[in-house]
This record gives sequence, structure tokens and C-alpha cells, in this order.
Amino acid sequence: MEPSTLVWLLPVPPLLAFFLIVFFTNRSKTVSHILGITAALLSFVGSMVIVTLAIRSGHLGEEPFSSVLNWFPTGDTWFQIGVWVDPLTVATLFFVAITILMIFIYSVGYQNFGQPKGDHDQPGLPPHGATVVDEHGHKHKVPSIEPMYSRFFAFISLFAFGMYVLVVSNNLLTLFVGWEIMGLCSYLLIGFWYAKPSARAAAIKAFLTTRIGDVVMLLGLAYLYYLAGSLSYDVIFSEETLHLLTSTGTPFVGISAAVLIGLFLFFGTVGKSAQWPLHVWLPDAMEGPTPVSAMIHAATMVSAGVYLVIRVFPIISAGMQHGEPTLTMNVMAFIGAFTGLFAATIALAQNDIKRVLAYSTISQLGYMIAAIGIGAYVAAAFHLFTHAFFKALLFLGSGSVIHGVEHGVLHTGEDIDPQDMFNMGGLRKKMPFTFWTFLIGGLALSGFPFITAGFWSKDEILADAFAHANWPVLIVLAFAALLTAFYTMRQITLTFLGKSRTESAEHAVESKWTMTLPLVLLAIFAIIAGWPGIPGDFPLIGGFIPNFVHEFVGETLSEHPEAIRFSWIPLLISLGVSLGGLALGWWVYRDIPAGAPDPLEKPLGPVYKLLKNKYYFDELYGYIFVRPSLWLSETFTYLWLDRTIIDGFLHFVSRITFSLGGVFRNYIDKPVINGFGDFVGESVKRIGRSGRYIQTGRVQQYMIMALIIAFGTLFSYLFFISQP
Amino acid sequence: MPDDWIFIGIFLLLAPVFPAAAILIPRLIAPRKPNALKSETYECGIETHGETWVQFKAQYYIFALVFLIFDIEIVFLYPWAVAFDNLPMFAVLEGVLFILILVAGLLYTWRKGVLEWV
Amino acid sequence: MSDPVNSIADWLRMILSSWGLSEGMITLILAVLGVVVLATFVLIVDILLVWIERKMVARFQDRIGPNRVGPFGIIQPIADVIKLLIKEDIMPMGADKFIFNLSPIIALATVLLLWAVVPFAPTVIGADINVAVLYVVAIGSIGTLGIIMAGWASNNKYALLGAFRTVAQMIAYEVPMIIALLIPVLLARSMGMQTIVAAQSPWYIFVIPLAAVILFISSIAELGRTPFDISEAESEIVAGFHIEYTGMKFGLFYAGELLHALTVSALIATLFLGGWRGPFVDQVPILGPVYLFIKAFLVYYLIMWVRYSFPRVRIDQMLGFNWKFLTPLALFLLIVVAILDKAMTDVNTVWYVLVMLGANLLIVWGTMLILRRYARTERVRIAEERPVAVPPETEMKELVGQE
Amino acid sequence: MISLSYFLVFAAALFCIGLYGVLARKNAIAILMGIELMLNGVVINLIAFWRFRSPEMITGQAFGVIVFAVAAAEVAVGLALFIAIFRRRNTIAADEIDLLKW
Amino acid sequence: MTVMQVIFLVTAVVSLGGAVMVVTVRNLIHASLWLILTLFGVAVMYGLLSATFFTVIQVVIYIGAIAILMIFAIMLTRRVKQEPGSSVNNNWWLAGLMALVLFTALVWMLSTWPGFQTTLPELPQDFDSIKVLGTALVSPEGYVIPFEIASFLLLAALIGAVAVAWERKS
Repeated sequence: MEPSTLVWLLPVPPLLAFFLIVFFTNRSKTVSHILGITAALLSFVGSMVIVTLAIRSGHLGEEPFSSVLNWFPTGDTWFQIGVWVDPLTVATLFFVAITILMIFIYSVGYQNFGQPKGDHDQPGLPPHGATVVDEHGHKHKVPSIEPMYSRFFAFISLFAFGMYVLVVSNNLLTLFVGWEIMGLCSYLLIGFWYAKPSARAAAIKAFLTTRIGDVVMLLGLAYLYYLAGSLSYDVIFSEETLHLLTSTGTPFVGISAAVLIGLFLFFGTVGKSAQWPLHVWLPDAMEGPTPVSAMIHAATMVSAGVYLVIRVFPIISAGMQHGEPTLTMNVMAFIGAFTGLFAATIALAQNDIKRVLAYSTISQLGYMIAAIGIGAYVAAAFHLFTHAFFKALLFLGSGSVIHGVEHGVLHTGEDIDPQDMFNMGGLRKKMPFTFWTFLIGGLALSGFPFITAGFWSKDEILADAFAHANWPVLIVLAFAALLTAFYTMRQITLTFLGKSRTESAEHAVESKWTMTLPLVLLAIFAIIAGWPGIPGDFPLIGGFIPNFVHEFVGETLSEHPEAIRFSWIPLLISLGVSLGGLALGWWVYRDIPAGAPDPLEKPLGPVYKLLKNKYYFDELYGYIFVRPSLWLSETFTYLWLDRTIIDGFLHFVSRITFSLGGVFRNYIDKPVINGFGDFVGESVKRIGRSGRYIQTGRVQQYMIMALIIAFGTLFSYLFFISQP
Repeated sequence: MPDDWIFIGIFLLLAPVFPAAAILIPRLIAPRKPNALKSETYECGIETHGETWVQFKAQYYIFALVFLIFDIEIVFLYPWAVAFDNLPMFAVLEGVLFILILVAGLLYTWRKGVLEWV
Repeated sequence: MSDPVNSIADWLRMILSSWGLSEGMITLILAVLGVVVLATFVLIVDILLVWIERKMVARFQDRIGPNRVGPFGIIQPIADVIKLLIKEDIMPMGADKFIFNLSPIIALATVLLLWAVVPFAPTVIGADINVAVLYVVAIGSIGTLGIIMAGWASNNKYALLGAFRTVAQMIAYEVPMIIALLIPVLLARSMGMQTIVAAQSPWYIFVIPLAAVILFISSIAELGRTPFDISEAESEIVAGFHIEYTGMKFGLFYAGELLHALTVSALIATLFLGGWRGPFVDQVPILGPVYLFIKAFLVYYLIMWVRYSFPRVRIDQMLGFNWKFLTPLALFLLIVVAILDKAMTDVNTVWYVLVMLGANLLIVWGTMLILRRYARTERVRIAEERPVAVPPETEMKELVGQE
Repeated sequence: MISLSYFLVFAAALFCIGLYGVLARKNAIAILMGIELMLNGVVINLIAFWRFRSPEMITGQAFGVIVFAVAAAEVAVGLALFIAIFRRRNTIAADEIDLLKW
Repeated sequence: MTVMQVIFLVTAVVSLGGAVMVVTVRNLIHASLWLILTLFGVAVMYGLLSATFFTVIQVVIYIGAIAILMIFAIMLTRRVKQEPGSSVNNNWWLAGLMALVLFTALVWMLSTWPGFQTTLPELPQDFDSIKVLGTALVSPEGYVIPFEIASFLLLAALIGAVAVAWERKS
């Protein structure tokens, strides 16, 4: 099959899964998750085929796999949609496919498939647990299955569809379509437990916040289309288009169209990738189920924002003379670096295990944006690549931890927040798989030297910053890296090391294989994903594996970025910050007694309070976004979309199937099966009876006789007499 | 010409969809609380009695019969009418004869009093 | 841009072909689109008809009619539709569910199907097939089937009785209808609607008015409207075959009946009033549908006029009227027209038309004579014995005695 | 490409199903339905042969028209007979109409 | 697999299935409805054979008239909705055997016939089968005799049927 054809097919299975689940199999949890996972698997296999094909065909940068279809006529030309696979797409496709599949599998365990129905669970609330009676008559509280299990799979399938569309599309408009689908999905999934006010609020927040970015981005797209007359990559990244963009001026004095469009598009990224000042939605998005956090808010969707800026790098860097960064890039460098530091500082003071990860995501994304800002194209892509793996791993790991602690909570019946790290501790022994995988992820996140993937990508960014002699960025990022290492270690220590601070932590148990298997696989990737990116001239191990990422991904650009030469300073910096941060984190939090406050609280004082309240950004934005949105979420999503359309349709479908069954029974089962039975039973008797009288006076029997005789004579004639 | 028949065929397939939708929508939004009394068959408000399968008078059948016979004539007369251009007067009169023979049948039933609805 | 329908179709064709779709696939897609558009349009007109009908009957009965919902109550049908949609539909016990649900679908679908062959403009017609007239008859007979299914599936003896009466009436009046349809076919030498319309110079109403009248009457009977509405004679059989139908299913029968009325009007307009023909229609094809609908609504108004002016006839009178009057008349007219037409093969149009018209009027005159004599004898017969009205008080006594 | 065999086999199948109905059904009207099926099979054969073998001659269609008339007549008379029988014997089960036996 | 073949196969399956239901279901009304379905399928077959006149005629005559007639007759010859007892007589299996034998024999004989696989020939140019049919039916060198005899047949059928089915009210 033509590669491009296969590329067309990539997004299809999840979409099918979505519709099938929503319309038909919503009642059967088993069928639903089989559908969803099969779809994810199909897309995964397809993507891997694409990846291998892409790597085989040496110079993918020059002629990517692509094919186009006419969409709607614009005057005398057509607006074309199509698919486009170049090295950047391949890299993105690789981690998207893997993480999505892993998360699908993980969700089975996380949503308690196979557990009994909850005692008083209702749709829209997290399961409260079910009471089971064992053979000794003891009552146990065990986790209960998610009431809206099937719908969950429908939503994440739709989400996967959006992501695939975004990745394989060959123009910015379809990319935007996928982008919006994911926006919708993140809204639906964050508000998955829509009966929780906090979840509703978070959903609205995420939706509206990202909307702001999207509107601006749409402006950028419109302006770009107005100038370039197309949104296809091959057109808008061509020399003449870029030249046109740089040469045309804009109403704003001294800003070329390229810069303006770049800024617009980048603002979309700011919304999607939760960069300052639109970062507020991501931490709250942790209200959704953990697989959602892993999928949307770590591995794929926020990555889409970075993917966008990497994708439009030619526009952003248009008019860049001999390494002199453009205005857009400066803005990006500033915002990226600032977000990186800012989010890292907030993460210091969070106690919710998932929130910490959320802020670390924000700060890592800041890294990538900053990397783009300083022109480190490959480094950004590389960090995007590795980060997806270990951040997905961390989120899933945290989900597993929460799951274990929840199990403990159900067992002991304590009233504590199972996500608060200060209620954990000593889980190392309880959940070994989770611990080791989480440790690997954490080390990767904090850039533990030489082994983990995070080290190589982060080190490359720092090295780029050093090479471009962009000191402020270098310093800020280095400091952010230090903080990252610190809070990561803080998290690991509080969660796993030491002794457990609560009964629940005592009774925590390891999760099922459906959850641990993805952890292990992702952990492997969290290590090896960095190796193909080791700089060729790195001492000792350099050139061991060719710097594949640079060769391959670099191809995407028309003029390949030359590999920056190795130097010791950034290496030492990254070594120092990561190891130092880790050591510091362990030393500060090595043994916290139960109920003790955070040791940082006293020394930092008001700053800690400021950090704990995330610089009061929510309170600031609360007045702008959340209140008007509540109405929307109540009426529209909950009442109309959910209740009327989806459920109603499902009732209708179930009725149809029911009546169908009746038809089969009456017209297939009864006549055929029973008829045959009777025939076998009574045929002997019938033969005897019908042979009794020749003349019965019944016309039909006469006819049969006549026919028998006629056939007899006819066949005898045909066979014997007419044979020559 | 074949396209027109494709159109007809698709129309045949799609035309039931609209009323079917109109029937199915109430299933979603209309209340459904059937009970024995509600689903009684309606007979001017009084209790239904006797077998639904009332014996019908043979006259219905007779009318259907006459109708059938006159229906058959269109098989012969419509081509006759369409081909009217290249028919000689003689052929026209044959058609008239055909009609007259059928009218004879109608007169017979009339005389026999079958057409009186009693 | 004089012909929007076809230009839109061509535009779609261009897009689809630029997608590299095969020719057959494009035809298929366009046909589906055409069907959907046509059906939707017809159904919208149908909803409008409810309002028109109610306004009209109100005028005939010196009322105002719907005037609350929307300007002149024009939104009233929408409100009715919503009400019907949210009514509980009741399935009578012992009903044959599948057929019970199927029959209203057939009742409306068959009426929709008739519009496939109604020509809207010289170039705009659903399907210009060469057996269109018979197609109309065929679809009509399927409609009959729907009614009989409804009556049978309801498991209600009144419904069954009503269905049988309706079917007997419909098939009875189908005979003169077929013959009346045959006459324009004979004049146009074709069963294709476009050909018949094209052949109408002058309109057939001026050539064979009697056929038009016969078709009109038998169509009213086919519709089961007053004065031929014994199928739903409330006083005799409660409501006819759809007595057990509630909610939207009943609504479908109702809508089907209304739409059928308009459809028949459109067909009569096409066959006898020249369809889309009218001034400037050749320059501006878009005028075609306008003319067609003007004529159709004219006929429809006539139907309503008849409906709200005449009392209901008894079933025996109705069937007698068909078998003993309408059918022979139609056959006689057919014979006359056939012979005259063949006899006047090479006579110029004016004379042709005049002779035909004269023949028709002659037949009408003769019929009138016969009818008058028949009416006189009938009056005499009725005048003889007459049921005597019982004094009320005796009735009262009997009733009290029964207590 | 569609060939004559399609229609012939289809017609044969229809004919044989009708034959089964005629031979096996108890109810006389059901038997009549079987006969209708057989007649339809025949007409399909006629039309198919006209279309495939001699489309320029109209013989097949003319035969088909005649068969239609015959079928109508047969149904009319047959049903009338059944109604009469039912009126006399109160049944139209074909195997209870067996006065003519040994 | 051309479109025509697809249509043909679908129609064939539907109408044959309908035919089977006609000869198997107990409820006669259902049987007649299945019969109608089958007849409809046959009408589509005529359409495939580009005998469109027959398509409409099939619907008008069989579905519009004969099926109605049958339903009337069913109503007239029933006192109870469902007759007790089997719907087929004792040697239905023999009948089935006969039908099967006949079918196999027919197919076998046909398949040995050389013209079995004749492919669809083009219709002659501007060939209006209805016109030709109409001309042929009343032309002396055509089928005028069957034409008139058919009318007589119908007359006879009408008179006979009325005479048999009509009992005078006493």
C-alpha cells in the first residue's frame, strides 16, 4: 500500500471506535474497551509501519510522504487538505502512538475494570468503592468500576483521533481542526466527573483559557492564508512565501507579517501548552482521571502546542540573518524561560502529587519554547520527544500511587486525600513496580546524567543556549533545572521513601498488570529514548550511537542546522544542577514525621505562601473566566449534549436490537430448527402413512404423483434413450 | 433514462426514512407508560366484545374482482394509447372492441345486481 | 444562472469529479442529494398545508382559524408537530407491531414518492421516466396496501371495517381514474410527464375537459375526502382505519392525506393545466415551479371548496356513482376521444380542439339529461314511503323502563 | 457483466419455491400464492429471453402481457371458487376438500 | 462485480427469501405481505431487464390488485385469526423434494445449454419497447388474436367469478 494511503488511514480507527462506542456498545463495558484498545492498536501499528518506512527512505526531508484532496473551491483554486509525513511528523507520530496505546491499556486498570459495581456510584462522580463479602462473611470495601467506563473510552478515542489528525495533516487548517477536537476532548475529559463542582470548574477553565489562545491563533491562520493564499506546509514554508511574509509590513510599525503571524501562532501555543500567562488551566485539569492527565496534559495535547511552533519554525525564524534571533524568537525565549522557572518555583510548594507533575510539565514545556526561542530547533524537538515518554510515565505512575493509596483508604476508611504526598511515604515496598518506574521517570525528568533520556535532551538545550551565548536563558533554565531536580526528588522521597505516614499508606497495594505493564514499557523508553540524541563529539560514549535525532529531524528544515560543537561548561552545569537538586531534595525531605509541615514553610515564609497559592493567578483569572462559564457547562454540556442526545440515541439503538432479536427468533429459530427436529422425528411415520392410500382425493397428492412420474420418465428418457 | 430509474430507486429507499424518523423521534422524547386499560382497543368508549375477525360480506371481494379485471385492461390499453400514432383506424377499432367487451362484463355485473350495495 | 437547480448540480459534479470519483458514484451522490432536497421541500410545503387548510376551512365556516401562534397563526403547524412528537404513542393490545408501525410510514412515503415524477420546469424533474403515469397509479396502489395493513394490524374491528371500506372505495374509483389518465396519454402519445406537458398546446383542459372532471372527482374519492369520506365516517365507524393510531403515527396519516391532496392537484395541473407552462417560462425556467404551484393550489382550492360545501354520500350511493356512472362515462369518453383523434389525424389544431371540446360538451349535455331523468324517478321513489318519527316521550318511557 | 444465466436461475428458483407452496400448503389461498410465484418465474423467463436473445422483436413482452391477463383471470376465478367452497364447507384447507376418494 | 450485479443479487436474495416466507409462514396475512415483497423484487428484476413497462405493471396488477384481492379473500374465508394445526399437509417433505429435484434438473439442463451465458446485448437505437408492444398487440400480423381473446378471457373470468362468488340475498 502507498505510504500516503496508510497515513490517511491512521486517524480512522479511533474515530470509528468513538462512534461505535457512543452509538452501539455503550452498554457493554467489555466491548467498549476492546473497541477502543483495538483502534489504538491499529493506529499504533500503522504509525510504526509509517515510521519504519520513513526511516528506510533516506532523504525524507526532501520528499515527504504526502497526498492531497480537494476540499472546497476558493475562486479558481481549490483549498486542499492532505497528509504530510516528514521527519518531524515521524518523531511526533512515534511517541504519540506509543503513549496513546500505553494510556489506553492503563485506563483499563485505572478505571477498575473487572471490579464490582459501586454501592452508591452514579455517573458523573468518581467511584466510591463497593462492599464485597468474602467466604468468611467479612465485609470488604474494594474499588468499584467507573460508572461511565464506556464513555471514557469513547472520549479518549475521539481524542486520539484529534491527535492523529493534527500530526499527519499537511496544512495548518486541518491541524487546527485536530487541535480543536482535542480542546473539546480535554474539556469533556477534565469534566468527566461532571457532578464534582471542582471538575466542572476546571473543565470550563481549561476550555475557555485554551479558547483565548485558539482565537488568536485563528487570526494568525487567517492572516497567513490572506497573504500566502494557502495553508499547506509545502507552500507556506517555501522560500518565496517566507520572503513575501518578511517583506510585507503590517499596521504595527516595524513588524513584518512573518513576525506578526509568528506571534499569533505562538499565542495559540501559549494557550495549548499552558505557558505563562495562560498556564492556569493545566494544574486544575488534574481534576480529570489520571490517564487523562497523562494523555492530554503531558504526553500529547500540550505537546501539540510545541509541535505547532516547531512546525512553523521556518515562519518564526523567517528573516533570521546569521543567527540573529527574530522578535518572535526573543518573545518565545523570554516567555519560555520565564514559564520554566516560574512553574518550577510553584511546583516546589505543592503537596498534591499530580499538581507537582502538572507544574513540572508546564516548566518543561517552557524549556522547549525557550529552546525554540534561541533557535535550538532540534533540541526542542528532541526534548519534546523524550519528555512525552517520561512525563507520561510519571503521570501514570502517580495514578498508580493514588490508586494504591485509595485502596488503602477504602480498606481503613480514613478520611484523607489520597493524592496528598504528605499522606504517603514508604510505598517503596508496597508498590515495587510503581516505585522503580516512577524513580526512572523522576530521574529522567530531573536529567540524571548519562543514563536517562531527560539528561541528553535537557543538556542539548543548555548546550544550545550556551552556544548561542544566550546567557539569561542559560542561567534561568539552569536554575529551573535545579528546582526541577529538587522537587522531583522531594516528590519521590515523600511518596516512596521513609516510612508511611498514614494507615492508608500502610495498606496500599501494587496495582494490576494492566497498569504496571505500561509503566514498565514507558520506563524503558524513558531511558533509551535519549540515546539516539547523544552528540557525536561527546567524550567516551559520543558517536557510539550516531546522533540520529539531529541527522533525521534536522532534515525537516530546508537548510539543516549544523550540530553545535561540544563544550564542557553546559555539561558541567547540567551535571551540577541535576545531581545537586536531587541530593538537596533527598536531604531536605529524607524523614518527615506524620503531620509535620513542609520544612520549606519556615525558611521561605511568605514566599512559600505565595508559591502555595500559585502567585494567586487563579484568583486573578477567576473573575474573568470561570463564573460566566459555569452556566455554559451546566446547561449545555450536561443537560443537552450528554443527557438528551447521547443517552437518547443509545436507548433508541437498544430498542432496535431488541426487536431484531425477536425477528430472528420467530423467523429463523422456530421454522428452521424446530422444523428440522420434527422432520427427523416423524419422517418414518409419515412415509408409512403416505404410502397407504394412493387415492386420497387430495389434489396436491395427485399433483405430486404426476410430478414424480413425469420426472421419472423425463430423466429416464434423458439418460438412457437419448444417449447416442 | 437509467439515471432516472436510479433516482426512483434511491427515492424508494429514502422516502420511508422521513416518516420512519418521525415515528422514531417520539420513542426518544415521548413518555411511554402503557397499561392494560390504555391499550384496550377503542370502540366508541364501550368495552370491546366479540372477535376482531368479523365476517365480511362477499361484496367487497366482488368489487375487488371487477377492479382487477378493469385493472388488467391498462396492460393492454396503455401501450395501445402510446403507440397510437402508428396505428391504423382498424387497430383503433380493435382497441375499442376490447373496451366494449369489458363493458359487457360490467353490464353483466350490473344486471346481476352485484353493484347494489346491500 | 437562469436555472439554479442544474447549475448547482453541475457545480457539485465538478467538485466530486475533481476528487477523482467515478461517474456512477457521482450520479449516485447527486441522486441522493436530489431525493433529500425534494422530499424535504415537499414535507415543508406539507407543514404549510396544514395551516392553509385550517385557514381555508375557517373561512368557509366563517371563523378566523388559527391566529395565536405566530403571525396569522402560521407557526401553528409547527406547534402541532411538536405536540404530536411528544405525545405518547399507544400500541393497542394484540396489534401486529411491525405492520402497525409500517403502515403510517407507507402512507406518507407513497405520497412523497409521487413527487419523483412531477415536472417543475423544462429541465427540472425528479425522474423523467417513460411510464410516469403508470408509476403514479402503481404508487397509489401501494398506498392502498398501507391502509389495509393499518386496518388489519390495529386488531380493532372498526379499524378493519374502515380499512375495508376505504380500500373498496379507492380501488373502485381507481378504475375511472386510470381511464381518465389514459386519455391525456392517448393525446400525448406518451406516458412521460415532460412529454405530456410539452404536448399541451393548448392545455388539455380545453381539449378534454370531461376527462379532467372525471379525474378530479375520482381523485377526491381516492383522497377519501368529503363527500367521499366514508372511510372516516365518525358517525358510523369511529374514525376509520387509523382509529388506533395516536401521536406522530396518526400525524403521519394526517400529513399524508393533506400532502396527497396537493400531490393530486399537482398531477392534475401537470396533466391538464399545462404543468409548468406559462409566459416567459422558456427564458426564465425558474418561473416553471411558480406556475406549477399556482395551478396546483388552484386545484387544491377547488378540492377544499368541494370538501367544505358538500355533505357526505352514503357508501351505496358512492359505489353506485362510481360503477354505474363514472366508469361507463369514462369508458365512453375514451372510445369517443380515440376514434375522433384517429379520424382527425391531419386536421389543423384549431379545428381539432374545437371538435374535441364540442364532443366533450355534447357528452356532458347527454349525461345531464340522463341524470335529470334518473333524479326525477329517484325523487318519486323516495317520496313514497318514509320512516315516521317516534314521539320523544315514548322513547323516554322506554329508556326509563329499561332502567 | 450480468448474463442470462442469472435471471434463468432466479426464475427457476422462484418457480420451484412456488411449486413447493402449491404442493405442500394446506390453505387453498396459500396454494394460489404459490401459483402466483410460479407465474412470476415464467414471466421473468419470457422477459429475460426477450432482453438477451431477441431484443429487437417484442415477442417475449407480448407473451408476458398475456400471462398477466391469464394470471389475473386465474386468481379471480380461483378465489371466487374458494369463497364459494368456504361458504358451503366452512373450510378451504385443501386436504379437507377430499370428497373424491376411494 | 458491476452495480447491476449488486442490485440483482440483493433483489434476488430479498425476493427469494420473501418467496420462502410465503410458503412457510402460518399467518396468511403475513404470507400475502411477503408475497408482495417478492412481487416487488420481481418488478425490480424487470427494471434490470430494462422492461420498465413491466415494472410498473407488476406493481399495479400484482401488488395493487391481485394482492388486495387475496387479502380480501383471506378475510372472507376466516373466522379465527389463526387456524389450528400445521400450515402444511402431510407430504410437504415430498413436495420439497420435488421442488428440489425440479430445480436441480432445470439448472443442470440450462447449464448444458450453450446460450446460457449470453451477455447483455445493446438495445437497438431509439427503441421504445412500449410503442412497439402497443403496435404489435393490435396489428393483424402481430398479436391481435391473443389480444381480443385475452379480453374474452377476462370477460369470462369476471362473469364466472361473479356467478360463483355471488349469493343472492334471500
